[in-house]
Amino acid sequence: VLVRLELEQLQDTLIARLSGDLDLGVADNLRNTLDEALDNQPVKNIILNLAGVSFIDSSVLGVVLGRYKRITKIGGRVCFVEPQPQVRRILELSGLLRIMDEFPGEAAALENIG
Amino acid sequence: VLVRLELEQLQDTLIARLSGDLDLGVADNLRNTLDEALDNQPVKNIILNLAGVSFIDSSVLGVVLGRYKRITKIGGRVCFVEPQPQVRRILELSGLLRIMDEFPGEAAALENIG
Amino acid sequence: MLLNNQMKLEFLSIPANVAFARVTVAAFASQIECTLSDLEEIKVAVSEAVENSIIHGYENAADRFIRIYAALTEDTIEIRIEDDGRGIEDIGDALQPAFSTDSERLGLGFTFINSFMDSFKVDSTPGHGTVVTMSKRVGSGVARISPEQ
Amino acid sequence: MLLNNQMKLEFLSIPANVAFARVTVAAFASQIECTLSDLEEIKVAVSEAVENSIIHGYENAADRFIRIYAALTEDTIEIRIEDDGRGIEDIGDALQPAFSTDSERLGLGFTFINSFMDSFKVDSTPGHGTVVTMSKRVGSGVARISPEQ
Ligand SMILES: Nc1ncnc2c1ncn2[C@@H]1O[C@H](COP(=O)(O)OP(=O)(O)O)[C@@H](O)[C@H]1O
Ligand SMILES: Nc1ncnc2c1ncn2[C@@H]1O[C@H](COP(=O)(O)OP(=O)(O)O)[C@@H](O)[C@H]1O
Repeated sequence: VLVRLELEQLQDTLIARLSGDLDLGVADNLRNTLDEALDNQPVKNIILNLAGVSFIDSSVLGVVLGRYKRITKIGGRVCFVEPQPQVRRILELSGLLRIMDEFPGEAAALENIG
Repeated sequence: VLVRLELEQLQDTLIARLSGDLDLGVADNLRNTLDEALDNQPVKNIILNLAGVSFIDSSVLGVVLGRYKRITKIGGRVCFVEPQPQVRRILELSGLLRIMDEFPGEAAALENIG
Repeated sequence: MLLNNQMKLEFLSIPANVAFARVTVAAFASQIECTLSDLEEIKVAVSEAVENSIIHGYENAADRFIRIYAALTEDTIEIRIEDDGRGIEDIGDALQPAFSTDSERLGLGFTFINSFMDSFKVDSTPGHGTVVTMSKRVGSGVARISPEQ
Repeated sequence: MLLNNQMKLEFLSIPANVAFARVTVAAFASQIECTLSDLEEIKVAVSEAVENSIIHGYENAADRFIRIYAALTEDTIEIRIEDDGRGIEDIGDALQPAFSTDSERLGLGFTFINSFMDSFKVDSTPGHGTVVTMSKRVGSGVARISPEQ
């Protein structure tokens, strides 16, 4: 499964559309890409669209939590969009779903956190 | 990939619809199932429908050649229907396509060998 | 218990092999009747243990080897994941949820393994390496009535 | 040549492991840029060699082990498949297309391996075992202009 990461900036919200199997093999790349976007653009919120993600483990959740900490410092929010059931279970078990919201689509997420 | 074998008898023609990855793991089963059908019914021709076969190797071709020898002894024919490109290449390389015919569908095969 | 199948896999300690390891173990496991959810859980457990060997055991050195042993019985997979890395000083600490010696990590690897597998054990000798052993009953998960007494 | 990745796989000599072996080697190979047709060819070559070890090497004994070593460089996969079985008396004969010591078989296993891989070699000691070594340049297959002289 090929891993893809697509970024789109809508006003002060960064939408990251991820797909493929996300593990240690992509963690560094994901961290660097997100941090670069946060460094270069005025980002307040992050929407992580996980619709295309087939696998996720704790290495990638560590990267997500790191970005969450950075965003909450400036009063922003991080949320998930459309995780597949097996991915959602991992998010839930990790506790991340207790601190980050989940929306059924990007539109709902944008409306809610915008 | 699950392996499936479906048999249908139309007059004196046995249609065997195979699917999945065919290798040594299914060769015995395939040999026994075909031989049993040949033992119990008056079969003159065999149509091997390979449309659902994703992988084949020489163990299974050995089984096919064995049944071919049995069928040609009684003046019958064995033919292939719709092999996928990678399977067709193996049939070609093995020389089996020089002694057995190939048809684009079961109807064409039935018409031709019937 | 009848031993149905066995395999051993050894590979370099590089991040690209995390996916390779979990796909291989899942392909092996799928020889017995597994649900998709069993396979997902096994994949997470294998990934977490292999990532631990790479990051903690070998501290990201790319020239070391990780070994996986797996055995199947009719309805159970047993998996052992080994490295010859730095080892764990205090296994009790390491097993605590949210405990990590790396501030960028969640400390949930062992928690995931524990949640997803039926049994799970860590053996480690500091300076010599770590062995994580886990097993899972797959398929329906419902105990069968056994003809033996 | 830079050695990018290495793995070793060992498994029981049972027919169910033929599919496991080819899927594992294909998963490993797909770490480098391969076409689908490369993967198909690698799968056939691995299946044929593993089947030979099971049928000819171990004469269908289900309790022996087969070993596969694989190494990747940027655009090449090298595969070595080993058994400790009965070995081959006359390798020259064995390599002939349509030669088989088993009347139910086609004698095309080595022919397929030879067609699908770029290089291929058989070493065998009667009574001790057989080693089949093969390699394949994958991807475009077009030689690149190398900056080194
Ligand atoms: N293979 C290993 N070698 C050395 N230390 C390990 C190994 N596996 C786990 N550990 C230690 O146990 C701790 C907890 O592991 P884990 O629960 O997987 O969380 P994390 O990987 O997020 O730190 C790690 O932070 C590390 O200190
Ligand atoms: N691993 C092996 N151990 C012992 N003999 C082997 C092995 N591999 C191949 N051979 C011998 O070489 C012959 C040719 O092999 P091959 O071309 O694969 O055809 P086939 O498997 O159809 O016989 C076999 O019939 C067998 O005698």
